[in-house]
Amino acid sequence: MKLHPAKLLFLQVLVAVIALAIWQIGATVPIGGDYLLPEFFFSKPWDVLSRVVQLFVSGTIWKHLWITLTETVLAFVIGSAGGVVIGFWFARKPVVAAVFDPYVKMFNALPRVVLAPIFMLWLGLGIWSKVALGVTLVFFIVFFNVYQGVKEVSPVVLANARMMGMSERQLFRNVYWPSAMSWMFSSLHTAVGFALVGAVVGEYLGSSAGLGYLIHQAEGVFDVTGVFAGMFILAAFVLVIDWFVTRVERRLLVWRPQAASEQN
Amino acid sequence: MKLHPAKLLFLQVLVAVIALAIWQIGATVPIGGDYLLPEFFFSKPWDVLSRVVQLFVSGTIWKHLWITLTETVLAFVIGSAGGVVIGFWFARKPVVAAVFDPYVKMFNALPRVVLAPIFMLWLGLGIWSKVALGVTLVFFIVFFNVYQGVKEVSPVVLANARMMGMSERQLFRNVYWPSAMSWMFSSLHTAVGFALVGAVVGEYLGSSAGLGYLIHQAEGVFDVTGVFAGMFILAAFVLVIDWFVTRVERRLLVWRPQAASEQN
Amino acid sequence: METALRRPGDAMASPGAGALAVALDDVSISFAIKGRPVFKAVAPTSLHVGDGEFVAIVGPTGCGKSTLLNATAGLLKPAGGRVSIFGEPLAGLNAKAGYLFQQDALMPWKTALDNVAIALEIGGTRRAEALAQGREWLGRVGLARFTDRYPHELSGGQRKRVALAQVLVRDPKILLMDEPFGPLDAQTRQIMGTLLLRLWARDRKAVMFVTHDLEEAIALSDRVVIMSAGPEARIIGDFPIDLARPRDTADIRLDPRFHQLHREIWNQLKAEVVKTYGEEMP
Amino acid sequence: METALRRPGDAMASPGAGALAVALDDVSISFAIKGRPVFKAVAPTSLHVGDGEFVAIVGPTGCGKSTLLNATAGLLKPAGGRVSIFGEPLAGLNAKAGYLFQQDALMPWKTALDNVAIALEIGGTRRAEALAQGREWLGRVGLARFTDRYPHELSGGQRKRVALAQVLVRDPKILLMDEPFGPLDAQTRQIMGTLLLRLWARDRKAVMFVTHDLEEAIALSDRVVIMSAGPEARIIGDFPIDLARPRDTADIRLDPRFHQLHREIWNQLKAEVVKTYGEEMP
Amino acid sequence: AQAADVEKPNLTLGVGGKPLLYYLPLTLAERLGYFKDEGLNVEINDFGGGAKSLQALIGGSVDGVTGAFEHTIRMQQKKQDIRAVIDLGRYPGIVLAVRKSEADKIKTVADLKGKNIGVTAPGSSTHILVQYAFAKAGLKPDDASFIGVGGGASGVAAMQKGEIDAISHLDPVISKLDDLGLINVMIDTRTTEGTEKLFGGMNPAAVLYFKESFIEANPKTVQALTNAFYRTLKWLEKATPDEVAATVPEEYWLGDKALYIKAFNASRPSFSTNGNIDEASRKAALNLIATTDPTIDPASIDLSKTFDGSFLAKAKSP
Ligand SMILES: Nc1ncnc2c1ncn2[C@@H]1O[C@H](COP(=O)(O)OP(=O)(O)OP(=O)(O)O)[C@@H](O)[C@H]1O
Ligand SMILES: Nc1ncnc2c1ncn2[C@@H]1O[C@H](COP(=O)(O)OP(=O)(O)OP(=O)(O)O)[C@@H](O)[C@H]1O
Ligand SMILES: [Mg+2]
Ligand SMILES: [Mg+2]
Repeated sequence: MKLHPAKLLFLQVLVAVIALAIWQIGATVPIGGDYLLPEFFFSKPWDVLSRVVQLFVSGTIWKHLWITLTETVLAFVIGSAGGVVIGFWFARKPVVAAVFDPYVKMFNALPRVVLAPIFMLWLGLGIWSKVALGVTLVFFIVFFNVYQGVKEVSPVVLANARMMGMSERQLFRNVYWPSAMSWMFSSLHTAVGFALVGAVVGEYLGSSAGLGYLIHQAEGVFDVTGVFAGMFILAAFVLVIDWFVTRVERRLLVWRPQAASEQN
Repeated sequence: MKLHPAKLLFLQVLVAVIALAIWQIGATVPIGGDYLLPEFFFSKPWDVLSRVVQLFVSGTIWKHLWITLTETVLAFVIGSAGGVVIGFWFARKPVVAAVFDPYVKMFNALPRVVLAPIFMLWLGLGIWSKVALGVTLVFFIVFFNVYQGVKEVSPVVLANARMMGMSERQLFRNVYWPSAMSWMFSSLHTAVGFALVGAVVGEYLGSSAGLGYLIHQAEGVFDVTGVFAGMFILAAFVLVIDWFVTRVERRLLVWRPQAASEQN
Repeated sequence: METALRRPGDAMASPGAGALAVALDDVSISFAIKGRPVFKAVAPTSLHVGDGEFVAIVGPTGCGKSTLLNATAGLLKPAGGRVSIFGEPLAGLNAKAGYLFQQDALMPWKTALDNVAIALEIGGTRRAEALAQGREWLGRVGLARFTDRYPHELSGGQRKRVALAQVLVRDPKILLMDEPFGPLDAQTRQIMGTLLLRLWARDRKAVMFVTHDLEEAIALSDRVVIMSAGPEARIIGDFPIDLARPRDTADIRLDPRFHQLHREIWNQLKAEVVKTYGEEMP
Repeated sequence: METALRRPGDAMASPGAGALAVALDDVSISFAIKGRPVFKAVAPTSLHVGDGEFVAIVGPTGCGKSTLLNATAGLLKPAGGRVSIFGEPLAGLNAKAGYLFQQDALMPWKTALDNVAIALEIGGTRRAEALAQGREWLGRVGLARFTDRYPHELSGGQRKRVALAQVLVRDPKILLMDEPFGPLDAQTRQIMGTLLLRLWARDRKAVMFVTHDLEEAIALSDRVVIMSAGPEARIIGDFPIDLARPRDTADIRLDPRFHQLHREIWNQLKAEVVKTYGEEMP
Repeated sequence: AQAADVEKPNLTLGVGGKPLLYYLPLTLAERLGYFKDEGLNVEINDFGGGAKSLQALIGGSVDGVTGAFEHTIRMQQKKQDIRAVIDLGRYPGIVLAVRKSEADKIKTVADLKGKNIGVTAPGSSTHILVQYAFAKAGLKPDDASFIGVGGGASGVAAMQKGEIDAISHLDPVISKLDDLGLINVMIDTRTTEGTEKLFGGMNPAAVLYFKESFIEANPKTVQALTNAFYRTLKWLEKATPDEVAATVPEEYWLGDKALYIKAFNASRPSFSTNGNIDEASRKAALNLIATTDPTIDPASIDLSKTFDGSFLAKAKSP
């Protein structure tokens, strides 16, 4: 059931084309007197595309893109590192985990939008307040998965490693870490998106540059085309980061048997 | 390493007391001429607590709480059901997964704040536009984990089940589903918080009731005490939902050997 | 050695002899290993198992016995050759076969009883009926008191017996068994062997039985097939067992013919195993 | 039967006999099973293994052999009784012991070589040295050509041999081995047995060796211990093996004393196994 | 005032930040019970900003909006027929202030060149006002860097941390900053003088607007709402600060009644007294956005379609 890469690409493009066609029709052909996707809210695909091209051609986008990239990568790296470390720590110290469990869950439930002023107060208007927002999203996703991943380590493999005399640290390196890896990467794929969301929402709530700023500005003057162009760039952008994550994953998980569902 | 429940509770309360003490000191004792947690941004714990009590005593909170609860539960249920179904579907249909993979990742990266007007357009101002926001958060978390969970099914157990002649449907019920369960619950714990975040952010961006509305109102008039009181109620609230999730989890995962890290 | 492969009385092993349950013709199996040349586990090999025939497969560890069963089950696509089941070329899984895996393959989230019952339920048996039969089978393998245990609460030998019940309860036409009695003590082995033979005698299934215990192979089977050490393992011996049926798996070991066969096969096998270690042993 | 437990020549089995590597005194083991009465797997039982003594443990499947090893390893807390290692009460894991598990316990993310080398590296051996020794050990167990395979790319018997190398390379004072040669063919079994005996003769480790092959038990050990069928399994037989050392694991089977011992132990074991199936077998 | 026979007694109004003084008449009308008196049952939906409330109107989730007058002009450009029926605020109520420590260096708008200026959001009215001032002072729109600081406490935080040199914002942020002694006011469009100085006339800010289609379908409802707001404006004209403070919910007091009254007093002149938007005011508004947004073509805007004074006229002479 493996697809030929060219065929795969073709199908992917086909999906995009169909989606764009629906969009175009919804925005321009009234159905029962009403537009399915009114232009005021959705713009038109062609306008959005030409705006994207224009943003790149005129070069204004680069500065914003660069800032958002920096924030996203920082949020992603700091958030996942934190999630991994604290996740492991909690998993290995059941007492710590039990005591802090309710607090972690409480923090996870705080709406980040409300926290923005506090981050600004502490971290200023620069990139760090946006990074902080991203971190609060990324951290919890990674944390919960790593925590669970460590608890799912095969008891027999663990017992064997412990009988070899591994110290806590060696167990971490040789057992917990590799075993929790597929959990970790699963959460990283979600986290990439959320890191970007955090950065953009942060910019949206207060900043002087970045994709979120661009989108917010466009929204303020009801420039939906601008909003969609910004979101489009954003989305394309996350694919690039995810591609890197996938590469690292492939590299680190060579030892896996081919996934059961891919066999045969 | 099991803690006595009473001792555990004591430690948990201790943590809360310490945190509150730091907060109180930070808000009232200047350090080097500056407050660490200026009252204007952080209020004071005692004020927040008495506001919470007041909100409950006066009874104004119930209506808001009820609306937010409804939104959260709906977002959680719909989002996780969608994540589970689509996650399984993608995991079992590698071609579908390969074709849609980039689009799923793109959607995951769209800032929900920007999507709010579109949801309002489609779903109106009622609870459904808030539910939709929550769903877009919950869905992706659950989706990625279920997708990965299915792929991690033990190849030998799967081969055995297939040799028994199980149909795709039977495989789902008897193999994929139970096997992906611990992945699913791990993601549900994260998702509970995000369902609430989605609901509250939706209310924050436009509504006439709900906890997010309360917080937004308070924020607009610099009523930090109100903001923190709202967040506090929110956080307490998520613990209740999580408690339900944990109960269901315990019930469904009786077959597990005691987690490796809890043994000995 | 050619004579061992084509004995006069060995009609069933030759192609076109009518009802062949399993026919592996020139099947070869390779594994792709990252950054290494392809590993040719099994060289082109033919093996025919007649309907109702009990074939035991022995060979040094790592030679390709499990691999051969996997190919017969349809879990592994051979690199070359044809696999036919009752005359039909095999496409996808082998629906006629029951497979007892070498590794633990029970569903950890089901109790012993549920693990056995599900094998019937997926065929459409009602639950109550499936449970009753499951309970009966667990009793037969000596686990009547362990029906509601989860696999991790059972000993290695107990898990294997649950798996045995799981395969036998379905009553498949072809039985693929990979060291089914490995983790059992000698006594239990014999009891299980007798159980298997009784079942087999009733409706004459085709059985491919992998074991390391040559005595067991001889005591149970119609034919013992010997594989050479891998890589590129082949079938290098094919001995019909002309002991009378029905057999008592314990008493048969006292039969002089048994000893003669044992010695004969053993000598060939030994030579083979030594090859594996030939250069490598200290 | 009491005489079987306390034979005159059995000095090492009695407490206070000096250097005892492992002393299990009145150890009992229970498992809590949800919604069921506690399952008493092992009734209060004593077993003493002298320093340098090779004890084989046999018993019907599911009687509690693995459980007993787990208790000795410190992986399982006994419900009652004391476990002492070289005179010290055991607290936590048994650092002096190497344990070959009945189940697959290799790290799936490490190659065969890394799985063996890591056992040395954690003790502080430099990587190059650990790899060299790992390679040597894999050669000894006949896997020189499989060093860079991941566990899922190995056959069942190959994985077991990697695990064997992993345990032996560390050279522990106490060896706990749970059916180490289970998935190996008879010939390889003997080769591995000889390898183990050679190693043991060199620096006289204490060995607790669980097996279902009574011949193997007699051929290798100083003492064969028999467990009764569970639940509440006990040690019901303790036979010193007075065969001369060094032994050739193949030739020794021709010794008449071997056969005498075999018959003696077998009779007791058989009675025991039948009990397990007593009421249950069809 | 008539009652009962309105077409749509249950209706929803949108607003972007109800507690803001900018929208005080809305809260007052609600609290004084004037909607009820008109036989209306009004649900007020609060949004994350003015733009979102307008989007809700276009999307059909709310029936009317109290928002900025400029929206009606912008929407005309976007082919959406939106009309104001009554003015609530005569002046924009926006204040441009500089940080005290910089006050001696920044004396005029021209001195803001190259500085960091906080605005509520990029593209918002606070941003546009500064750009207008820039245009008048001969600066280009990107001669300073504009930082969106949001509506709430973030503006205060940014000023406290010294991350912005000037701020263009609304009450209560301005009053709070003033209270903390952090700023010097440079342009104050809460007052008549300030507004006239900048625009040379009035410049309507908060208005009540509807979709033209809604006005057409529900004239009595619109009339009832206009009546209620007109009555509120009249009440507000005479009310003492204490009466106002007593009318709004206690939570709106910014945790400090004195500060609230101070803010109210500062904003007081900006509330409309007669609800009318005259020709000159509309021109001034168009001029403002046309100066700062090159995509707006002033020639194509029909200002008569931005304000429908007929309801106000009826409200004045019942
Ligand atoms: N997935 C795989 N990838 C690469 N090589 C494999 C794979 N599976 C098996 N092999 C190799 O193929 C050969 C045959 O393996 P197989 O499991 O069939 O042996 P076996 O005869 O069943 O041995 P045992 O008696 O030890 O179970 C072995 O050398 C093994 O290393
Ligand atoms: N975790 C557990 N929970 C409950 N019962 C258990 C558990 N582990 C083992 N048992 C029971 O304890 C008894 C002894 O098990 P053990 O694994 O020690 O048997 P064994 O002698 O090693 O058998 P085998 O030869 O089959 O490996 C068995 O009846 C088994 O069902
Ligand atoms: Mg095998
Ligand atoms: Mg065992």
